[in-house]
Amino acid sequence: MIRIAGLIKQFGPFAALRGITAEFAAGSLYVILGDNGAGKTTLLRSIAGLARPTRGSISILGNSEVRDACRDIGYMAHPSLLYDEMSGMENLRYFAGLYGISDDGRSENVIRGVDLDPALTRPVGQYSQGMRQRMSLARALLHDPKILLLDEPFSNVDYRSALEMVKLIAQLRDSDKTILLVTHQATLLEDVADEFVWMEAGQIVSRTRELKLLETR
Amino acid sequence: MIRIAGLIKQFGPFAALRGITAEFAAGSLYVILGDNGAGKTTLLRSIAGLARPTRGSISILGNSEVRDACRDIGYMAHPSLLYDEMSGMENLRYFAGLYGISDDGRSENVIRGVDLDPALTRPVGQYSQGMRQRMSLARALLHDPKILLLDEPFSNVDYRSALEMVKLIAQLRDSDKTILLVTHQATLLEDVADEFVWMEAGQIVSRTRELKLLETR
Amino acid sequence: MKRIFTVFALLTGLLLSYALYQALIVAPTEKTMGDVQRIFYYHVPSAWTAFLLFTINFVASVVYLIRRSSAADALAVVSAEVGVVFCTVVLVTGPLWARPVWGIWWTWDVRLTSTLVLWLIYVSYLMLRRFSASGETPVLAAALAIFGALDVPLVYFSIWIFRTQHPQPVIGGGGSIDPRMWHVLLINWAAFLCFALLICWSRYRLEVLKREVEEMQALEALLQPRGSR
Amino acid sequence: MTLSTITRATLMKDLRLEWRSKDAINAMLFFALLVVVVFSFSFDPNAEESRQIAGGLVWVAFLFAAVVALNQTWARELRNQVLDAYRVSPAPANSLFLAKAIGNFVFVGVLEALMTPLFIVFYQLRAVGPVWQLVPVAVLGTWALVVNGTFFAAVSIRTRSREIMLPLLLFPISIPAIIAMVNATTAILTGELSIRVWIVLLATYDVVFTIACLLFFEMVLHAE
Amino acid sequence: MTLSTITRATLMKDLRLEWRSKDAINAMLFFALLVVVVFSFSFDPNAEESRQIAGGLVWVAFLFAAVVALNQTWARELRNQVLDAYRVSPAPANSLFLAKAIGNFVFVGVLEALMTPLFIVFYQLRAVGPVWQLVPVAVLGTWALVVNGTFFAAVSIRTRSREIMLPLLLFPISIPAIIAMVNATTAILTGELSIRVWIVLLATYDVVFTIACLLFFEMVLHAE
Ligand code: HEM
Ligand SMILES: Nc1ncnc2c1ncn2[C@@H]1O[C@H](COP(=O)(O)OP(=O)(O)OP(=O)(O)O)[C@@H](O)[C@H]1O
Ligand SMILES: Nc1ncnc2c1ncn2[C@@H]1O[C@H](COP(=O)(O)OP(=O)(O)OP(=O)(O)O)[C@@H](O)[C@H]1O
Ligand SMILES: [Mg+2]
Ligand SMILES: [Mg+2]
Repeated sequence: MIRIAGLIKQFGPFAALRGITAEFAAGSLYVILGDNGAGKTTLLRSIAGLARPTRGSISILGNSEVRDACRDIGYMAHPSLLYDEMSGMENLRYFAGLYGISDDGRSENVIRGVDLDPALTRPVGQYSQGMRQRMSLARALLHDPKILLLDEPFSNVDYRSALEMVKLIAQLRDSDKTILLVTHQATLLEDVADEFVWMEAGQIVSRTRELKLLETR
Repeated sequence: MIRIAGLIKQFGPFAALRGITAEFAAGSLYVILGDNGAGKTTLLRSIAGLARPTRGSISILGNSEVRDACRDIGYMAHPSLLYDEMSGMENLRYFAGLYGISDDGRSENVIRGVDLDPALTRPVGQYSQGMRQRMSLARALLHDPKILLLDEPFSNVDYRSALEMVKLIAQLRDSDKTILLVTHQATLLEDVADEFVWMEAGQIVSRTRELKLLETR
Repeated sequence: MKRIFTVFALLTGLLLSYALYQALIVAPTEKTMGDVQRIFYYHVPSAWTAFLLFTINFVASVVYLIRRSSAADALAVVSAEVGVVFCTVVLVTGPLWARPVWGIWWTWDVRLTSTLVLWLIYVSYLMLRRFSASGETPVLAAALAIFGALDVPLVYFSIWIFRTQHPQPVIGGGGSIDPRMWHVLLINWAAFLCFALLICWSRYRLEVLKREVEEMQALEALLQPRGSR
Repeated sequence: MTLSTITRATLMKDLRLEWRSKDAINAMLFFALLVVVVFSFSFDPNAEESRQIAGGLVWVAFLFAAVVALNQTWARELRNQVLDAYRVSPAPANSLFLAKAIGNFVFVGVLEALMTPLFIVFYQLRAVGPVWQLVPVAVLGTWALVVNGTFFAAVSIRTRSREIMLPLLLFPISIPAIIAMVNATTAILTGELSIRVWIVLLATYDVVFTIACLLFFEMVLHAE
Repeated sequence: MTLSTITRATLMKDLRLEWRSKDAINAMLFFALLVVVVFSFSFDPNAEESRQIAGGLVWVAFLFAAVVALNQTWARELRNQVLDAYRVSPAPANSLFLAKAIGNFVFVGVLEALMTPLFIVFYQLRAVGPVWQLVPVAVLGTWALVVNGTFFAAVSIRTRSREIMLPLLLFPISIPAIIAMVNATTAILTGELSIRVWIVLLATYDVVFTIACLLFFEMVLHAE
């Protein structure tokens, strides 16, 4: 459950978000669409607490301070947020520690969940781009957060795996999570998304149940 | 015109490319498809001269030494290959210098060609991901090379701009360039591609004129 | 090949024992320094052998850069490694000798310092090989080897003018040397050369074998089917 | 999930990446040796004055090692923006800070331990005062260098306003610690004066700045 | 598209970016300031004595500051793998090398220009010999440091733990240059001996290694 009111984010003179008010309910998958530079990433970063709103408020699961809810947020970004020098498993083991998860079973399961091999000893820096992307999703899912913020999870992922990912995400949605997913490949999610949120120039311009590519604009 | 014979690329004990023999003709757009880790990027890097083949040979426009043909190669990679601290125009101006292009007009045109504004003073590090991706394409097109190696140009690019890019690429193909394009969004190119090249585990497994997603495997 | 190696190893062993006998028993005792002086028979041949090996390293590196032959690279590694070992022997026997004779372990004299610098250069060469993350370590290493070799004359020259500005403890007597000592020294040197050759030979074979095994593994990996990842 | 668990995990990760193979210690030993040799060409180590300046000499060498270490402290966390992963996690900021500071302390400490015997052998140093006192001086002095260094390295990467010349910020703050370290070391080597006052100064400095760093680091880390 | 055009363009770009971020100059300046202060506390700035060791002092400070700067030389090119963009272009490798070397020469030169007055004030230095001779010594000496430093920084980015690797490779090779710089400076300050031979040595060193770097840099850049 995320509640955003009058959110404005400025970088110097440039306003990346210009007044966003919205609610996102639990158990739903919201697909955020919009042109490059529309402010999608900035919106997710604000919700994750990585960007401080210039004005407006964000409340997450009832916490008006984002930091208080950080245990419930899983965030996947454009960059991998992984150490290039460590293997996938080593990375997850370290991040699990940050969330107080001490058993390796969980990490292994998450890695298998994104269709990678937990036994891979190669450092992440030598993974292919798509493998890295999946590892990054695994990191976001690691602590089983109630809120998932996924920034273009399918980019660079092969078609077959993307379909698998969609299935995984649909399952997560069904286990009562709030999922905000930014993507440019909306057709992949046509059948599973609960709502499509269109952004343009820092604002939410429409929210639709059905996907109407290009026609909406 | 690219001719590859028996190309093998190994990273230590791991074989990323295991015997690739192929020809790519001028005036054609080849779309390379395959799972994550299939070796697509490694193939492009070998052709660009960034990875040295363990065995096998590559000849480009008749040059058996890749370096001799570098003036004719435009390469777009997963990372942006741009300086984060400089604006798009400053970046292009610098890279134009490397190719002996001294007038700014060309850079401006290329930037406009990918639907960005050459007057943007923001450094590239502050661009949104998709804008960065487009800028990266602009860098590859800058010196009007005869051979284009594009590694997932559409990833993170919004749907509308991706369609624009496809148009641009089709035009380039028609002006007699050899284009190798790696992507996971093959449907975007269904109508313009000349050939789909399927890779699997370091090998080319099939080349088809029509796109048959999933069915081929 | 194997037989020649064994025979050569036996011969080297014999020569080394004979040289030891010569050095400890036959050679005359030095008047002022006494028995400590016998370190001389190990100190000096080691130094000469180390110099020789470093020269081989240089030549092999140049050949590698021209021909890109794996054999030249293997020879370069081997000669640098063994050379560093012999150079270390010089740097250990030197202070052992200096302590009783000069009363100090170390002084910043020309010969001492230049040997130390030589050692440093080739250790840095080995470090680079060890730490390299590049697929083309041999190229980087060969470049460093050539830089190092270019540096050696400059090092020697600079230290020579630098340290002889002030009076320094003088090494040995310079001048004349008892012909019997000279004889023993030459025998020892011959023994050391054989010994160095022996180590280099086996180390070289090991290096070549290692590369062959790696190549085999790579080939095997090529032939086996693999998944995408 | 306490502060110390995460500190340990982070520290372990850093050390593991740094030491991936035991070659690392060889590299450090070699580095120490190089520094000693380089100094020997700059000062005549046999001269009488060398004992006078040895205190300064040794600390310049250590300082150099520290700067090399501090420079790379945060580089790894910035690549792929891993720091963001840390920032969205519930892990306390201070455990990250402590891990980094302790990591640098270990790194510089190991180098000091390696360099000291080398200095002694190569420069024929012989302390006139009580040598064991060098240990507390080194420990307190190194911590002083490292704690502020780690903090300011973080400040300089987090804030966009690089215009403020960082050295001009960090420099005056470090001066008391450096005066104390150098004077204490010289006092021990020459055996002339008591080092009590310097130790007290160093300890105070350490306590004050450790507390200050821990208080403000969270702010620095979560600054945009 | 000649070597010099690209060198100039690359150099300009680097200087502009450095001016914006001030990363390298900050780190260098901080370190050099600390060194001056550390030494000023470690011996009596008695004119006679300090003149003897000042040559060594100054150069050690500059050497270490240069290493700090050199470590950053290639960092910018590695982010987003921009170096690959250079490698696929027809631009000659050597123009990149020269640009980097000249850039570092400028940084270290600026640092020297800033530090020298400080040294003079802190240590009440007054040269007995002809002061103008310091200029050729500084120019030749700095180039010696910087040309090999740039080259080995490019080598060391191909290794694990790259920060520590640079001094490991650079120091042994630089020893003749260091000796020459230190001795020439001391000779000028004390006015005792001619510096002719040291200048010749430095010039030889510069010529030999500049040629070697230019010969081999292409190979290093295009190594995978
Ligand atoms: C402390 C470290 C020492 C080192 C690193 C060292 C190094 C060397 C080297 C590299 C050589 C061969 C170079 C040449 O032949 O030109 C050599 C030769 C020699 N060393 Fe040492 N040395 C050390 C100590 C000593 C001491 C303490 C003595 C005796 C007092 C000594 C006596 C000699 C003699 C007599 C030779 C042969 C001289 C000649 O053939 O010209 N060395 N040493
Ligand atoms: N740190 C920053 N400083 C200045 N401007 C910024 C910064 N971050 C983002 N912007 C600007 O804010 C706008 C929105 O950026 P954002 O990354 O949110 O876009 P996006 O919708 O995620 O685009 P994309 O689909 O390309 O990822 C862009 O114009 C971008 O240039
Ligand atoms: N430098 C390297 N060292 C070791 N292995 C590597 C290296 N680069 C790539 N690989 C491996 O080679 C394989 C092929 O990688 P490549 O990047 O070519 O895949 P790709 O087809 O481009 O995949 P993606 O679609 O995910 O980008 C992967 O398994 C990867 O882990
Ligand atoms: Mg975005
Ligand atoms: Mg790829």
